[in-house]
Amino acid sequence: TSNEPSAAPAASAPAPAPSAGGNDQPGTKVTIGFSAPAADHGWIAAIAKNAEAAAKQYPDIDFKPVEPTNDINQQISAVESLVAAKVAALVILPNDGQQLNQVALQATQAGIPVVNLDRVFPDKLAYRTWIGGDNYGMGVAAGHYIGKKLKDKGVTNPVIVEIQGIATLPLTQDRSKGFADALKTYGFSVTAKQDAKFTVETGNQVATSLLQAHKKIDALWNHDDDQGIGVLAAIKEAGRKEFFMVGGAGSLNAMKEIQSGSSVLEATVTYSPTMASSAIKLARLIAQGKGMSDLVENQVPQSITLASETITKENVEKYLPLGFES
Amino acid sequence: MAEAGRTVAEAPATTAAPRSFELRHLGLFVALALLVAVGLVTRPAAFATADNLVSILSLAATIGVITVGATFVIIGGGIDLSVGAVMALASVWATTVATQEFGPVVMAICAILVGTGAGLVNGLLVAYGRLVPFIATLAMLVAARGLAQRMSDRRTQLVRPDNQAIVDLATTRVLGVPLLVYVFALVVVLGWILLNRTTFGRRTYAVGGNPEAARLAGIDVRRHTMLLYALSGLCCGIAAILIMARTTTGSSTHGDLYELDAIAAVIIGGTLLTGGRGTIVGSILGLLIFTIITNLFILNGLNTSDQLIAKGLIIVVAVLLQRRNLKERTP
Amino acid sequence: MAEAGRTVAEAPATTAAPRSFELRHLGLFVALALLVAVGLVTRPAAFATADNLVSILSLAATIGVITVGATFVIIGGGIDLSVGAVMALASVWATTVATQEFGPVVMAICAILVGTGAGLVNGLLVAYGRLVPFIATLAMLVAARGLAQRMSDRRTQLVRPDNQAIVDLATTRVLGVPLLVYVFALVVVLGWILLNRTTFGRRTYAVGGNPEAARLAGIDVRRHTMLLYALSGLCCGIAAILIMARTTTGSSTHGDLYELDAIAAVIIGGTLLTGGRGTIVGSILGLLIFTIITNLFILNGLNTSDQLIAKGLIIVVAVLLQRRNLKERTP
Amino acid sequence: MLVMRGIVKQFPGVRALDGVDLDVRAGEVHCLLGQNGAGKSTLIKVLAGAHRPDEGTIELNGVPAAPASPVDAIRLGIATIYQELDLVDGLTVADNIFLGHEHARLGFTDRRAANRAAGEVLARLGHPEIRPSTEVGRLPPAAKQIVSMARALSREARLIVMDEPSAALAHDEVANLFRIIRDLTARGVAVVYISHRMEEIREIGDRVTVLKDGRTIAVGLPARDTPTSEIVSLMTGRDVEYVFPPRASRPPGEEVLRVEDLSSPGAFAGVSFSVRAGEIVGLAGLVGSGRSEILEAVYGARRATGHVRVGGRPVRRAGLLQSVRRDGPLRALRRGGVVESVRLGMGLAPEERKAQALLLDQSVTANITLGGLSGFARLGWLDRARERAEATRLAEALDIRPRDPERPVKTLSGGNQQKAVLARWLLGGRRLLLLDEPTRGVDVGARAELYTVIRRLAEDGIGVLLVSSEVPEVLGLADRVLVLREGTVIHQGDARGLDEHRVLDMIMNGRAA
Ligand SMILES: Nc1ncnc2c1ncn2[C@@H]1O[C@H](COP(=O)(O)OP(=O)(O)OP(=O)(O)O)[C@@H](O)[C@H]1O
Ligand SMILES: Nc1ncnc2c1ncn2[C@@H]1O[C@H](COP(=O)(O)OP(=O)(O)OP(=O)(O)O)[C@@H](O)[C@H]1O
Ligand SMILES: O[C@@H]1[C@H](O)[C@H](O)CO[C@H]1O
Ligand SMILES: [Mg+2]
Ligand SMILES: [Mg+2]
Repeated sequence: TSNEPSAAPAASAPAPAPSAGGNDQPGTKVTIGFSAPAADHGWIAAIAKNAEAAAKQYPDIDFKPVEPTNDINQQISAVESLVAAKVAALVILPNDGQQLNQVALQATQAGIPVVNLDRVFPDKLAYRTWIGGDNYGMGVAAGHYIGKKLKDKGVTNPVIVEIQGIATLPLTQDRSKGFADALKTYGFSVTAKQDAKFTVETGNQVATSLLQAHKKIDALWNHDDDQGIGVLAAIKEAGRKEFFMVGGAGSLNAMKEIQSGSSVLEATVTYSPTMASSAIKLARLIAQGKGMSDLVENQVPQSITLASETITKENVEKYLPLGFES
Repeated sequence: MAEAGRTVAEAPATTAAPRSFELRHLGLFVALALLVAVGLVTRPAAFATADNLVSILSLAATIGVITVGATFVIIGGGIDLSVGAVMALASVWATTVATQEFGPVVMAICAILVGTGAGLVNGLLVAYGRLVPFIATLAMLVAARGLAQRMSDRRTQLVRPDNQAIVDLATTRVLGVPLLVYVFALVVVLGWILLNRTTFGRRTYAVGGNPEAARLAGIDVRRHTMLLYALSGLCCGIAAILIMARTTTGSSTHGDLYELDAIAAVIIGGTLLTGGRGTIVGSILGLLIFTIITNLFILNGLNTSDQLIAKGLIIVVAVLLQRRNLKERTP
Repeated sequence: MAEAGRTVAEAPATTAAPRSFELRHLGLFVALALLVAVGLVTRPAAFATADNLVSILSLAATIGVITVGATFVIIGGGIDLSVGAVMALASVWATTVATQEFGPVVMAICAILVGTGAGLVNGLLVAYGRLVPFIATLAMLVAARGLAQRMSDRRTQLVRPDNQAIVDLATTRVLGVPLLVYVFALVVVLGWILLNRTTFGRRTYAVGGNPEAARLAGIDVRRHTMLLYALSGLCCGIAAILIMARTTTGSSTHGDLYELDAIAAVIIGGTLLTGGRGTIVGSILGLLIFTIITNLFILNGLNTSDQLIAKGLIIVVAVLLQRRNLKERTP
Repeated sequence: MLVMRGIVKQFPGVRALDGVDLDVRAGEVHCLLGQNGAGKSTLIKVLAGAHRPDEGTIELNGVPAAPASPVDAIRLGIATIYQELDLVDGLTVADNIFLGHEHARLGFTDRRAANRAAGEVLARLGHPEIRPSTEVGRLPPAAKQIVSMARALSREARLIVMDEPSAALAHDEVANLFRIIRDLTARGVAVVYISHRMEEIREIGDRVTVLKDGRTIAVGLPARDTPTSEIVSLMTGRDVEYVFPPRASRPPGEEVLRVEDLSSPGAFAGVSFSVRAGEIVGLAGLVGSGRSEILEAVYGARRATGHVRVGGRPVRRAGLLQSVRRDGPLRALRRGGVVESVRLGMGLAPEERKAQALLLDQSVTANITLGGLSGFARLGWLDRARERAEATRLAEALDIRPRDPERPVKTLSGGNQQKAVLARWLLGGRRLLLLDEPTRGVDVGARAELYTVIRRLAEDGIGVLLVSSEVPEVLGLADRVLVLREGTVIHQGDARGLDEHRVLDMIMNGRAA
């Protein structure tokens, strides 16, 4: 929790902050292509919306989103079509960084700067700038919150349950690793983990059975606040209260739960979809050959990692405006 | 052509068992018993509790209701790929701000009407538009998901606290069992009666088994077909209420891949994809087998990859157990 | 005894469409033409370019190869739900560190062997184990995905730079067309020949149309059925090579839901789910319709929800165009 | 040449064959007789390798030969025409004829050669008009039967088994079939011939083996000299009066069906007639003369123009796009009108029992009651006890065997399945019955009973429209006869004024009486 929240871009339709150097002054007209996975849950939907809203604020951006899809093969074609249309810059949130690396590389080689959003391309030649959240850091934040709290309570051998997102995504694996590493510093480890699919329903299903498997739990980390709604419903349905829960991503809904203090959800660790707004802004700057006016450098940096912040009842007030709707 | 068998035919009836229905269920029961045994051995404390049983039934309830409808459609010679998407649409429609204004009863009615309406459209397309069921309901799948996303603006819509009565279906327990399990049971019983004790049920077998014969026997095959899809849609509407109760939300992501799960349960339960044969009991047993497999895996903390491999093997073994009784499929 | 009126087979002037195959394809062509017209009107500059055509074909190639195999299986009265998962497994197996050691040729052979092997297992389960195809291949779907996840440790495996030859299939162009499109074309042509010009093809129709008649005519129905699934697996293996080329990776997530897409293409192309009828050309046209719809959406930048709704409607309209020729559909 | 000894075949719950013996000599036509369900088809399926016997031995030319599969049997030179058509609808005539032994080189088919060869076989069968490239699914039943025969002939077989090949054929076709059989036997080929038509046995048969309840009870009887009554009593175990029941003494009642100027392009044109209560009207004609089509059009199952009135009131058709007229002429009788026809008291027993009538997986009871389900239901709720009782009554009346109304229909023999089709419309509540080849495949004994039943229905005031390819049956049963030729009625009159010879003359040569 090092960043001042006020410094972070606002969640929805953030007004361009009047910044030094007049970066927001209209420049040359640029076409920015955008490709992301299908908006089938809140976080990704927020990404798409934020990108569009950010683009709308600039009359010099011609925003060109392509059909979001969860099929790699189709996303490749979609990006190819943007390259063929000779856009000025590309913002890509790939379904899988490795699998889209090749097309991103082709785009870059065709002279189109690529802003890589969230899931990273393995090949640095494939993109100009990466902006995303800190998945490992997210796990670490959750691990520290849980570890510290249990340590303080003096619990030994705690039952710690983890509900992951889509198991095959590298980001899921990063989050779990961060979580385990942080817990280790307290001498704790994860008792059981299962993956859900980022949806309310799968969160609900997995949680229902996990609660059966473990009659007494000390703490639960759920990677994703979207699926968290289902997890919370399962917990309520089972009438379980003996443990506390930490969420992930930072949805509005989760923040409200934290604020009300009526459920087991005590905290969530952020992974903010505001990164999409920033990505569009970065793409614009790059396409127009500008730098980030707050920085000394003439060019936009090569990578920007958002910090994962921990939202609790104490600081939730400040974060509410940033929460995305599930 | 109703008699095109989709399996390699053996000599027409070399082993035709005259009472094959009971025998077939026996196979499913054996498979189920084996799974229970595995549960008892691996997780004696957690598996055999009343609580876990209830939890399995709650998990099965939503898709169970849909499976009842799917059984009718498939016995009637059709297929409904849209079930999950229609349920999602119904859940979204019932949880819009506008609908929620009117309270839980209207929400429930809304879900049911939307489900039945979508089913009716399927039915019209198949019966009167003469579309292949696979395609008509695939189109409905795609369109219903799109509409659900549009209506919800891709957000998960929470059931408002003042409409808590919906959620109570999942949380209120009578005799230790949540209301939604009773709803599930009721749908199964009503479905069973409809299929086995009424002219509608009998005609369903006829329409699926030999549509031309049914037509010449004076059955309005088109109307009946349409009604089958409407019935399936109705079940999706009911399922939407249950999923709203369980997840406290309406969402365009609900019911993803339910179509596969429901069809798989129906078919493992012994209903023929070609129509004309099948039972509700079989479908429910099939569904329980799937649900228990998943429950067992999670109780045992298996990771998903291993779960998938094991699931594949278990399905094969479970079906091999009833193989002998399936020999006399349509030649 | 050559009196007039002794003919049993002459239809004096029946209105029954005598050449329904061509007509059916005509419907697909019309649908395709309409889509192209929409493309030309909405995006005159981008749609009709050679580049865009190539892009459509590249997009269609992977699933196109799978569709060829699926056409055989479905005409033969079966169904293969495992295609996407088997392709994924083949891509993972071919990109393991161990396999990549041996270079691109071995990788390709590995993919093909894995695909064919999985298909063979499907075939054995269906033909000799007497499992319902839906269940057997569903089990394979689940198990193959699990195995692929396990082998890859759920990670995406990159094709090593020294095995670039695989990736060249997607990047090297001959006459402006990537090699993988040629592979696709070759598979289609070979599939067409196999289905229309060989005894294997004739027997596929017989096995699917009336397995009992095929058996009585002395065809080894089981063996043939097994071979059909192996053929489908082989196509998955080839598709795995193409997906590795396109994505430069092997991954357990490849080919998600390909089964639905492939079956939909086959059925929209006029093949009956009950078996015994169908054409490769129809399947490919069906697939192109789906692909062009997607391409149009990409070009026009429609938002997802509207796309889905539009897609549903387009499917219905496309099929209504060929409705008349599908009268003898699955009930 | 063929010796079968002690063949036993057990199905769950039924011992279909219980020690059957059969001797067939080269060059003879060996007739296999027996009641419906006696085991004839099962026996020939054992011979064809389609069933494996539980016990017994088979010798071919003195060599033990037990075909384990159809492939084996074909290899041994045994070709079979099955009772139930075994064609693939989606393939062409030529493909069907050569299925399993295609004209091919290295797996590549030679279509032209196949079509040529198919054309030759069909020509030999007297049917050059069946085009080898036609899809079999588009052919009428009679043509399918010819294709089935062509397939058997295309195999150079030493023994050809024919299971009721004439059931779908009319008089002239049968004569043609016999010509071919004589051709074959002259070349030393043995033929096993199954039929329920005694006059055919007399004409073509050399020796007769009689089966009863899965056992051989008479071997090698001379086909021409054994008195019919003896054969029949061997088969049935009793004496059957093979005569038609006397016609009703009462004059027919008011019109229950009136057809005016009914036409269906390509099938029939300008057909007008009426049927009165208590009257049986027979349609005579060749295969392809449009009789079935007329029945279907009257029933509302086929598009036609003209007027159809039932029970004095116009039939309302329930098609979706159909405007309903209270009275006056109906145009475009659409498919889908069947619901209304059935509601108004019509019933059609169609020609192809498997494709058009039976729910093979369902029980005998469910099959019988399908047409009148609402009669057993109140508010949709079925009275299953009453349903079963009624079905059992009918099964007994028609002697459907085995006597278990819960058996799936597909386990019944062909003739018994046919009886189940008829039983459906004998339930009651009918005003007009349309019977298309009602006795197809029904044995002599049951046939007599069936005639009595049909006659009794008429006496009860039901109108019957009967199609049969057996002219004697039409003449013996009907009160009035319509003779059809190429889709037009060329004669209409009292049955008593006609004899078989005159009718045949009319239908073959178009000479009106
Ligand atoms: N697949 C089967 N399963 C069970 N029983 C069968 C099966 N096939 C035939 N049967 C029974 O075997 C007996 C003999 O039947 P089969 O078909 O051989 O009679 P059939 O002499 O050919 O009679 P038909 O003259 O009516 O054709 C019958 O009782 C029949 O019900
Ligand atoms: N090659 C063909 N393709 C399509 N339809 C045909 C063909 N040959 C005949 N038909 C149709 O079938 C009809 C004749 O067949 P069908 O055997 O049903 O006549 P039928 O007079 O009812 O004889 P039966 O009473 O013996 O059945 C023709 O009138 C025609 O409509
Ligand atoms: O899709 C995922 C999840 O929504 C997660 O919560 C944040 O990272 C995204 O990539
Ligand atoms: Mg028989
Ligand atoms: Mg006829």
